[in-house]
This record gives sequence, structure tokens and C-alpha cells, in this order.
Amino acid sequence: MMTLTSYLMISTFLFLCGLVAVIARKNLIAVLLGIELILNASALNFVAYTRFVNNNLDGHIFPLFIIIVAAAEAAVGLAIVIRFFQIRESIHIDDATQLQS
Amino acid sequence: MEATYSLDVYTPVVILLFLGAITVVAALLLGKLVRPHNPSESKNTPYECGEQPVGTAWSFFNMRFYVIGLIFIIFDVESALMFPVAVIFKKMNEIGRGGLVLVEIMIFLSVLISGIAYCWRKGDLDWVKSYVPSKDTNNKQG
Amino acid sequence: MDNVIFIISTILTVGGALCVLLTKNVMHACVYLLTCLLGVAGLYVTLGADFVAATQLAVYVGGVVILMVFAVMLTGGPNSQSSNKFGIVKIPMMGNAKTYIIGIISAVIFGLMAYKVLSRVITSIQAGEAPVFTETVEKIGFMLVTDHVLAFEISSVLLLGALVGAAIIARPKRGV
Amino acid sequence: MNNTIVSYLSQFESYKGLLESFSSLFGEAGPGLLTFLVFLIGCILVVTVMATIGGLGTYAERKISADMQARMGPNRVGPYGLLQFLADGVKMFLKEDITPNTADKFIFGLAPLLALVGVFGTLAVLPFSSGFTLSNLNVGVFYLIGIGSLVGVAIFLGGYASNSKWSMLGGMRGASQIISYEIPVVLSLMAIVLMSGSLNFGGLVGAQGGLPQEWFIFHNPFTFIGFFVFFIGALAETNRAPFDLPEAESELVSGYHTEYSGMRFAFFALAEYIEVFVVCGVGAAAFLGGYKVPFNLGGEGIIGQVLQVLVFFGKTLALYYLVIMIRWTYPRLRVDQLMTLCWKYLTPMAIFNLIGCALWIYLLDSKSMWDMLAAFVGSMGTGGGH
Repeated sequence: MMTLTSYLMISTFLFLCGLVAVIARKNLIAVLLGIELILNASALNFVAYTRFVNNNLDGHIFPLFIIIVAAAEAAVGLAIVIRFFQIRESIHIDDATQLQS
Repeated sequence: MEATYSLDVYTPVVILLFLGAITVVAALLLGKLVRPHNPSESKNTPYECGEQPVGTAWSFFNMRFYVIGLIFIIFDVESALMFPVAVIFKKMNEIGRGGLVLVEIMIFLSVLISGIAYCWRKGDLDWVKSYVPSKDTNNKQG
Repeated sequence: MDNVIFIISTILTVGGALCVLLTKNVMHACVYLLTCLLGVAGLYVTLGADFVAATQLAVYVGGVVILMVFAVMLTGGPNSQSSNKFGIVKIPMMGNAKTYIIGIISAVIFGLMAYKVLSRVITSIQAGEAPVFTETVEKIGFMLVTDHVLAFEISSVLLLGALVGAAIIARPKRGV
Repeated sequence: MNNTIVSYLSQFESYKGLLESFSSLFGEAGPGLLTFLVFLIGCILVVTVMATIGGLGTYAERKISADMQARMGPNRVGPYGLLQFLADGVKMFLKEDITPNTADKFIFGLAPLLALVGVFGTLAVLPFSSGFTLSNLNVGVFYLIGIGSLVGVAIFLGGYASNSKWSMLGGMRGASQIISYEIPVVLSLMAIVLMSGSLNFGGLVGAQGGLPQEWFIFHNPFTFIGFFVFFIGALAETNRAPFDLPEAESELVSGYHTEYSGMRFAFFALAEYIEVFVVCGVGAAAFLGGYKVPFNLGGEGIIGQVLQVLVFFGKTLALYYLVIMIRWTYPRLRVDQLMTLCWKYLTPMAIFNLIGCALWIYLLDSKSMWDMLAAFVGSMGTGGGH
């Protein structure tokens, strides 16, 4: 049950969900949710490999930094989304066509 | 405890989380048998002190809530990094390498302190942004 | 017990991810993301990464999800349907059939590619002795101040940059 | 490391006998089943005790407030009105369950569940005694912070889902208040982790002693300030007065649970009262010596365990009493004062404490004030003798 293959399948599934969410969603916040899923999938892969393949804890440091980067990314990304909403009154992704307001 | 990695220590966590969920669901389902149920139009409107509700509640928000959340998440992440270092600091001090770790902690914290000092300086931490104290009553702001 | 935790976490993760993808309400998507992240934390636990699991709980559940729901509320709530001056619906529905079909096609292509690459890897891996991870916190702390000290310090600069940048972006318009 | 109630019980002969009978009865699955059963009984015991304490908390709150205002308080149901909380519970159970028709039904139902799940999750690592800790996780403190933050999410979602202005304001205020005050709490707990060199509650309490001068609160001046920072932050994090802005009844009707009725409201209230107990327990364990009995009375046996549980509950309930006293003594803060207090006073103080503790360990070799005082007095004494 708890084999490397199952973990890899779960993380692939997470990644694909995130990918579809990023491509299909038209809501900027929902796109950010998809990015969170993708980052989680990659972090899960690191931990799974470090458990089953090589016996050190480097695979625990990496998810830590992935989580940190994800948090920073969420903070800045959401700030951009909110600012965008204040300027264009929309968070539709097709509205984001200009570089300068 | 055997030498193998066992997840038995997480059993109470799982049981307690389930107990929490089951308590809510069971109490609501059991209560359905005994409690009255006669909804009416006015009973189901949101409470607004007797007035008819105007519009939806999901609209008016202020940016400062987000800024608070922003500073919080930076500090949360910082604590996630600091906890392991805090755990080993005493042991490192005992083997004579405390100074090195102390310097590392200091650098880490000072960078973050400069961040919060910047936000403080720029007024992001002030809740009432437009409030400018006049000369005679300027002892309110911290 | 191991299998029970694994199965519960898998259900939470997979179900949460699917619902994030399929739900039409962005607030519900945030809640499903919460369950998905809880499930991933459970999976970390089954892999022996208890500190990473706790970090996942503290940073994601306490931080990122709250930030997400704040952002949803700040951008007009989940389902206000009025259109803005450009004639586009203010809060779009979460996508339409065309985008979903494109997304699923790309996912299938990527999945096939991943399968093509990974199948060799998976079959060739000799899953050796599962290591015993005890005292993970001490070891992670030791590694953070020795081997990975540069990443540790640089991450503080990253956080400073994120804080200052996001604060500047999020600051109300000048003169207010 | 990672010891649980099962690993404590397994040193007794009777448990080994039980284990053998289980093994003969269920074969291969025997030991696992027994472990599960012991955990289940322990969890149900803890949850029952906590629910009772949460119920009695409402009673104590009313009784103490009545005492402070020269009233009688509840005195009809049972002796001294002690069964008032049961009567309240039955009343809540029989109340109609109303969901506003504009509400977000899914999240409206989910919010009380999340609150209760988050609070129950924190009970797993609470150190009642050296043996009776449900699970002394390796990452106990951090786990508690993480799973406890579910309550903040639940409060926000509860306020959001009601689709009422009062609820929404209360939920927004609640979430921002809880996340703000988590920072000083976490930083002052981190100072304690720094002093004890351990992230699990067993190690945290084990680094202290039974007598007051061996507690962390009196260890050095920084931890002494740190305790008050922690306590104020914990008060705010559990939405207790004077920080009860999310449910300020004079401004926001009832805050985030305005639209909740019957059992759903009861779950929010129960979660709040249990959370107060949990943060008081964490304060007692981290700063006030936890379950350590003075002079190690009672030893390691069953009597010692009972004494330890009693000491832990005594310290925790003393803090609980203090919390209720504070509620009925101080007026409520304004929102801007609340945020100013958190970000401009408590957080800088907590960071200062953290650096101070690190310097104390490095420069003074983590000796406590009393050790140094004793050494100083001793050297004075010998100096005077010569």
C-alpha cells in the first residue's frame, strides 16, 4: 500500500489537477490555488523520494523551502490580484492585458 | 517502542479529529429527531436589528486586513524556520559552537526586523490610517 | 494504523484536489484546498516527515488559506455577477467548457509524458530499507545551521523582499 | 521522544498480561487492536473531561461574575446551580436549527465542525502528566500551533457563511485578530523552546522543576516578560475579554455566531471554552512547570501520576480563573488599540525576549537567576568568613 509508486501517483494527480486548474480557470485567485497544488505535488515528491530512495534528510529541507517560497508567492501574488481588482474592478484573467494601468 | 518507525503516536491525533467531526455530525443528526422545524420567511432572513437586510454582506472590505495577513504569514514562515534552530541552539552551545549559531540567528532576525521596521515606518501597522493627531491631543498614538 | 492514516490522507488529498478543480464557487475552492493541504500533511506524516507536516499545517492552514479567503473577500466576494466597465463579468465563473477541454487535453498529454518517463524510474528503483527518522527536528536544525546555512539566510532576504514588495503593492492609493 | 500513554502503560505487568490475552484472542492483529483501544479510551476520557470543563467553565464564568457584581448567579439547577450547564445543553439541543436563506449552506455547516476539530486536535499533545499524555509528539508545540489555527479559519468561515453584516464584520475581525496575536504567542513559545532545547511538551516540562524557582517564568527576566506577552496574546487568540472584539455584543450583536442557533452555536461556545483551557494548559506547561510536583512527591508510580495530573490541573485552572477575572475586570479595547498593542508593543517585546534568551544561554550558560543568586550569596558568605 504505502509504496513509492502510490506516492508518486498521488503527487502526479495533484500536479495534473493544479495544471488543469491553472489552464482552465478564468478567476485569478483560482489560478493561484492551482499553483499551490502544483507546489504541494513537488514537495510531496521530494519527501517520498527521500523516504524510499536515499536515506538522508535533505528531502525534508527542500519541502521546507518550497513551503516558504509558496507562502511568499501567495502573499505577493494575492497582493497583485487585489491591486488589479482595485484598478480594473475585475479579476477575470482575460482583463489582464495591459502592462500599465 | 520498537526501533521501526511507527505511526502509532499519531493514533490519538486521528481519533481526536474524528471525534470532533463525529460529535458535530451526530449531535446535529440526533437533534433532528427532537427539535422543532418550522421555518418562515422572516425567521430565515439574516438578523439586522429588525430591518430588512440591504444587499449582501459579501462586499465591503478594507485593505488593511490583507496587510495584517501579509505580515502574519511572513512571521509564520519565519517561525517555521526558526524552530529547528531554536531546538539545537542549546546543544550547539554545549559543544562550543553557540556563537556561530547565535550570529546566524541574529542575521536572520535582523533582516526580518528591518522588514517590520519598514512597515512600521511607512504606516502599514497603523489601523486608522487617515488619523492625524492634532497638537494638543497627540498622545493617543503609540 | 499506518494504512488507515495513509488511506484517509489520500482520500482527503485526491478529493480535495478534484473539488478545487470542479467547484464553481471560489470560496468553496479555498475550503477544498484546505482539506487537500490537510491530506498532504497526513501524507508527510506517513513518510516520517513530521516537522514538514507541522510546517504544512502552520503555514498553509493558518497562513496561506486565510490569506486566500481574505483576498476573495477583498475582490468582491465569491459570486457577485455584475459586469464592469469593460463589459466582462466581474467575478468570472470558474472557467468554461472550452478551457476545461484544453486543460484536460494538456493534462492528459503531460500525464502520458510523465508516465513514459516515470515508468522506467519506478521499475528500476529498488525501494530499499525504509529509514528510521527519529529526531527529525534536531537533524533539520543542525542541517539548517551547517550545510544549508546559506539557504537559511537567503530565505530571510526572500521573506523581506516579499514583505516589502507586497506591502508596497497592497498599500492604498496615495493620498488616502 | 515520541512516548505515548501506551508506551507508559506497557511497563506494567498487568498490561503485558492483557497484551498476551489479546494476542491469543485476535492473533496477529491483537497488539495493534489493544493499542487502538487504549488510545480510544484515553481520547474519549480526555474529550469527556474537557467537555465537562468547558461546560463548567460557563458556570464558573457566570458564578464568578455574579460574585464580583454582588449577585447570586445560577443557583436553581442542582446544588449551587452546578448542573446549569447540563440544562443549557439540553436547551440548546432542543432549539430549532435555523439557516439563513441567503447563507452559504455548505460552509455554514462546515464552520462549527472545523472549530471543534481544531480544538480537539490540540488536546492530543497536552501534557497532563509524565505518563498520561495522549501523544508526546516530536513536534508538539509546532503541531499545536498549526492545528489550533484551524479555529481562526473556522471563525472566519462562520462569519462569512452567515451572509449577515454583523457576522461578516465579526469573522473578519476575529480572523485578523487571531492571526495577529499568534505572532507574539509563537515568538514567546520559541524563547521557551530555546531555553529547553526541545520541541515536545515532555522535554519542555522536563527541563523545569517542581519548585517555583525552577520554573521557566522565574528563570530569567526575559522569560518573565515572555510569560505576560504569551498570556496577553493567548487571551486575544481565544477571543476573551478584553479582546472579545469578534463577538462584541454592544457593537456587533453577537459577532461571527450571530446567525448560529442551537447546537451549532453550542459547538462554537464549547470550542472557545476548551480552547481557553488548552492555552492555559500550554502556559502552565511552558512557563509554570507543568505537571512537575514539588520535591518529586509520589515518585514514578501511580500515586505520582495522580499527583502530577492534579498539579497540572491546579495550575491550569488557576490560570483559567485569572482569565475569567480579567474578563469581568477590564473594559473592551478598540480595534485600533488592539492592533497597536499587538504589532507595536507585544511583537517587538517578543522578539526582544527571544534575542535576550539566546544571549542569556550564550553568555551565562543558561544558568537561572536563582542559581547565580545562590552562587553570589555563597561567595559572599565564604568571603565574609575569611
